[in-house]
Amino acid sequence: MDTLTREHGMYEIRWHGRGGQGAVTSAKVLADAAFRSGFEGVTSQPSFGAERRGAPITASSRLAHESIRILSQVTTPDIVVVLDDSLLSVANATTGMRPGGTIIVNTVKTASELGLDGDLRVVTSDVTGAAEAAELIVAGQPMVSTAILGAFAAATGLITMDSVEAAISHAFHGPAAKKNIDAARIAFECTRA
Amino acid sequence: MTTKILDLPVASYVLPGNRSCAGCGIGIALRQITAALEGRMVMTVPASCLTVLGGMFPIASVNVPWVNVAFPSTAAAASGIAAGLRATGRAGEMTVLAMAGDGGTGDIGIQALSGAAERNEDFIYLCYDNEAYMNTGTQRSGLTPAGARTTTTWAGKRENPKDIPRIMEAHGIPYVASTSAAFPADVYDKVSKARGITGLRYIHMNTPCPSGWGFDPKDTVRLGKLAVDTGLVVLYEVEGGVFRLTGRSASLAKTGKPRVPVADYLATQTRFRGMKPEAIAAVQAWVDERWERFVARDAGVCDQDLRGAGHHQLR
Amino acid sequence: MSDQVSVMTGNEAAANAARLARVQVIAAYPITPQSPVVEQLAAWVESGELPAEFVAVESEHSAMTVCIGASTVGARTFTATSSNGLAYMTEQVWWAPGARLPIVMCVVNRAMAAPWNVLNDQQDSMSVRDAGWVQLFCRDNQEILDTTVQAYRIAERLHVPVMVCYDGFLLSHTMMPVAVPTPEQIDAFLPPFTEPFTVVDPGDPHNIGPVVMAEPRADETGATRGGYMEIRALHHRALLDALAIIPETDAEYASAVGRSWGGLTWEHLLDAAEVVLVAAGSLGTQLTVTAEQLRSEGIKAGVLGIRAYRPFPVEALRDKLAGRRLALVFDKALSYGYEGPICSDLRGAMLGSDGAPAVFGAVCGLGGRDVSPEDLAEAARRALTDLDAGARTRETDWINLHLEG
Amino acid sequence: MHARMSARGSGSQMSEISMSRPAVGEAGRTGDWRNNRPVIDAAKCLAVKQGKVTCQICWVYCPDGCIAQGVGPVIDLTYCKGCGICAEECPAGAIEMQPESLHGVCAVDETGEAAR
Repeated sequence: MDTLTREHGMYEIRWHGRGGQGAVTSAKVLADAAFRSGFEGVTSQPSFGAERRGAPITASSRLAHESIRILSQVTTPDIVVVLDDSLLSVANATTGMRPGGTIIVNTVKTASELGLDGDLRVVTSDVTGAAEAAELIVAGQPMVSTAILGAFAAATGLITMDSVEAAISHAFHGPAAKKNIDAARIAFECTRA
Repeated sequence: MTTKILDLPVASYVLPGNRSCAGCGIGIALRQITAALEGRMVMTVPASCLTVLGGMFPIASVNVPWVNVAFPSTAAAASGIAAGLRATGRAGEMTVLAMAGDGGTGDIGIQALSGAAERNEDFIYLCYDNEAYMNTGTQRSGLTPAGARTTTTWAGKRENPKDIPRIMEAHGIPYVASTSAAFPADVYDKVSKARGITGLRYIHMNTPCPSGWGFDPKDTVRLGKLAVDTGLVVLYEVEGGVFRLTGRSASLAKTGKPRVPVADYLATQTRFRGMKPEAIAAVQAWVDERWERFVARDAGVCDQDLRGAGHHQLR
Repeated sequence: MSDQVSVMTGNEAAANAARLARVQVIAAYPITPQSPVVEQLAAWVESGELPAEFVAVESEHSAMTVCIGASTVGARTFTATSSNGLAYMTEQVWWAPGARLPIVMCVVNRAMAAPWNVLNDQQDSMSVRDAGWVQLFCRDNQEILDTTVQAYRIAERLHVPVMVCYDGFLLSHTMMPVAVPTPEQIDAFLPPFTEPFTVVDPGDPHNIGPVVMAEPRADETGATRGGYMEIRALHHRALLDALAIIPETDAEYASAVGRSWGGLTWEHLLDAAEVVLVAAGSLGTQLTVTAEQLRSEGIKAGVLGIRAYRPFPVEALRDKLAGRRLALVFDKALSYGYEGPICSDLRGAMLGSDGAPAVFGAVCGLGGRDVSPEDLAEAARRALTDLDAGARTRETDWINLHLEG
Repeated sequence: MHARMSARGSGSQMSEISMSRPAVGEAGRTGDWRNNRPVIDAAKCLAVKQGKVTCQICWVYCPDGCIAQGVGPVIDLTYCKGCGICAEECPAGAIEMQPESLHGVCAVDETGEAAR
């Protein structure tokens, strides 16, 4: 992951999701998983304001080996995570990305089919399919918020699957935790760079 | 008679591309409310879901004059707007409409509302009751029904909701009505009638909320109708102290058709998930008792007592 | 026809000002010692002498809200309150200036509970000094009348509400001669309010006071409009503009009515004064007696009265205080855990200015504790003793405090 | 970027108060929020079958005012959030909610035409 290494050792991540899709949950569980993976400094924050179901939203995360003292929104991300590919056309997901940065997209398409330009490493994963396979369905919709962390682990190597599973177990209980972990494992396996 | 759908005005003051959640009941009703007033109105709105629907600066989503005000102050702001319009000779130009949610009406706003009602201020107050503080993330309000789980009643609310229309009726105001966003023509008719009355007119509107109640947005209208079919929500009006059931509630009472069991309604929403049979039975008993009282009033049984409460004829 | 002089209370003076300003909507809720203001206005409205809407609301929160609603549709509005009433309406005390509504409110200064105390100090209005109102303090009943009329002109020029503060009981319930201008004089000075920022018109709908994002945002034409911070910066600028508008308005009033109150500050025996006694409100009137007493003792004392507390007249104060040995500030309020608010503000204003005096603070009169010109003189002598002993700063002096029983 | 408050001049383009004018699309193209889109089957629509403006139940219940009355009604897919109330309430079952993915992600305008 050389391209992601920064002089000051901090990784900046921006999430693109829709209201109700769970991007804020993704960011929170990532922070926990990253902490469990050895990052001493982690932050995750929503973009503050009214969230409406279906409306595009963003969230920010930072990972580092020292305490993080920056609380502004991430505008020059090393990593962008897109919770469904329909957001690519509406959310300007690649804006501000650092050269050589990684964009992780939940999609059934291949990286080249997405048509993303620039000095980017495009990683795809059918996270929705993973959630469906794990029967992680809430109110008729496959939930991708935790499953995407499997893709994140596979794409970046910054967090371990053990830590993802521990963080999910901390955030969810009982059968819900198991389904979320299964989904994350399947997403990990079907991630393609 | 209820206005037929095809006879409702085509003119629309609620603009597409607004910020409300998909399937929000407020939008359905607001289209008819603004149409009934033909846009010749000024709305005043406290911090609430409706504020968000109304749009963020510098673009508005509703094509009528609109004044945002602090949470507890809706009825007082409407009083001030009405007084200001009278004082500047513009009272005839527009109807003043105060529109707030259940918390803004029955909890934090009840003092200002009661004061305005006692003074019989000249405006329409419409409460869109989505049964919790939805704009802040579904915390319980005084109008949240028993059994509903909210983010401040994790095990389900224990208390029945307070009956704001009855409280308003006790103020002796000229018009009190109960309606539902699932019945746009009923909303239109009641606002139209209220428009022609002077003094404080209060309309209470049940307003299904997909995200707060936990149902698929497609079911907003279906569940709003189902609530009326159970008797949990009752459509009626009290005009000059005279009570009558209206629309679907009137036909329900007239035909004597059995009401849908409350349990069938509760089962449609995740907020009621896990309710114990005893709790459901208690809600059913509460609904039955209320329904019998409404039917009796409709038949004129208790009318006499309540008619005496009106005191504005003294002014 | 010229002024008619009548003997009246400060509250009656305020009511007369509202009548002369032809207020259109009055909303009020009773609280001591403010109540007589609106009782008088209610009587005039009922008799038809004042053609206005009187809304007898159920709380101070609603009193300010009614003014907000009425002012939004362009009506000239008035309310008055005191103490806990002001605290209860605090949410709306912030709303009115944020919405840039030219409301005028008299605050009849009274101590804050707990414990209950209906008597005078200035803690109530000081506690909302940051809300974005112009705050003017009055030293006698004549100034109450004249300032309240001036307040409408200032408010409507700047689109900022004005709070006219005067001491409860000491002025509100004390009779003194007051010259009442004629309606013709005031009409010539104060034109009707015709240009609100707000537009309430079904033919040209606007949404007033919606949520404003943090960052600027494009409007429907694509033009960028400010975010919250830009709107607040312009509000602040209006308050700074008041530093010029307040004296200008006072001068216009002087030419129309024949009386001037000095604009931002006022002074007494300031020539060659080494010790300057500083206060807002009726305490300043008493300090003029104190200064004369001290002068008779050979102490070169003078008085600098604060008329405009917000905006704070930094330049005027620097100018008046340059080269003095000591500014002794008398506060009838306290920022608990620190010191009197005027004292803090004045010290900040003096910092780094040429010839700045030492600034000492004294607190007096809390909850109506009596304070005489001699008590104030004694405080000045103590301060001079400390200064002569080399002190440049000092703990706040509590006047007439009897902690030891 | 910073400005001195004491100097007037800059900022004259800025609004003194928060006050908006109405316009469509305050929240952007809210059609982007949609997972499923309503598609009217003209063969089933009562208005189309009768050849006149009748029924219009989908029109009255649309929370966003995205449906225009007509023979048959016309849905504005630029702003339709896809709640599905129209499909649920249509007495003829003439409206079907179809997954957006069938239509591709950027095809709002063309398929908006097709849905009519």
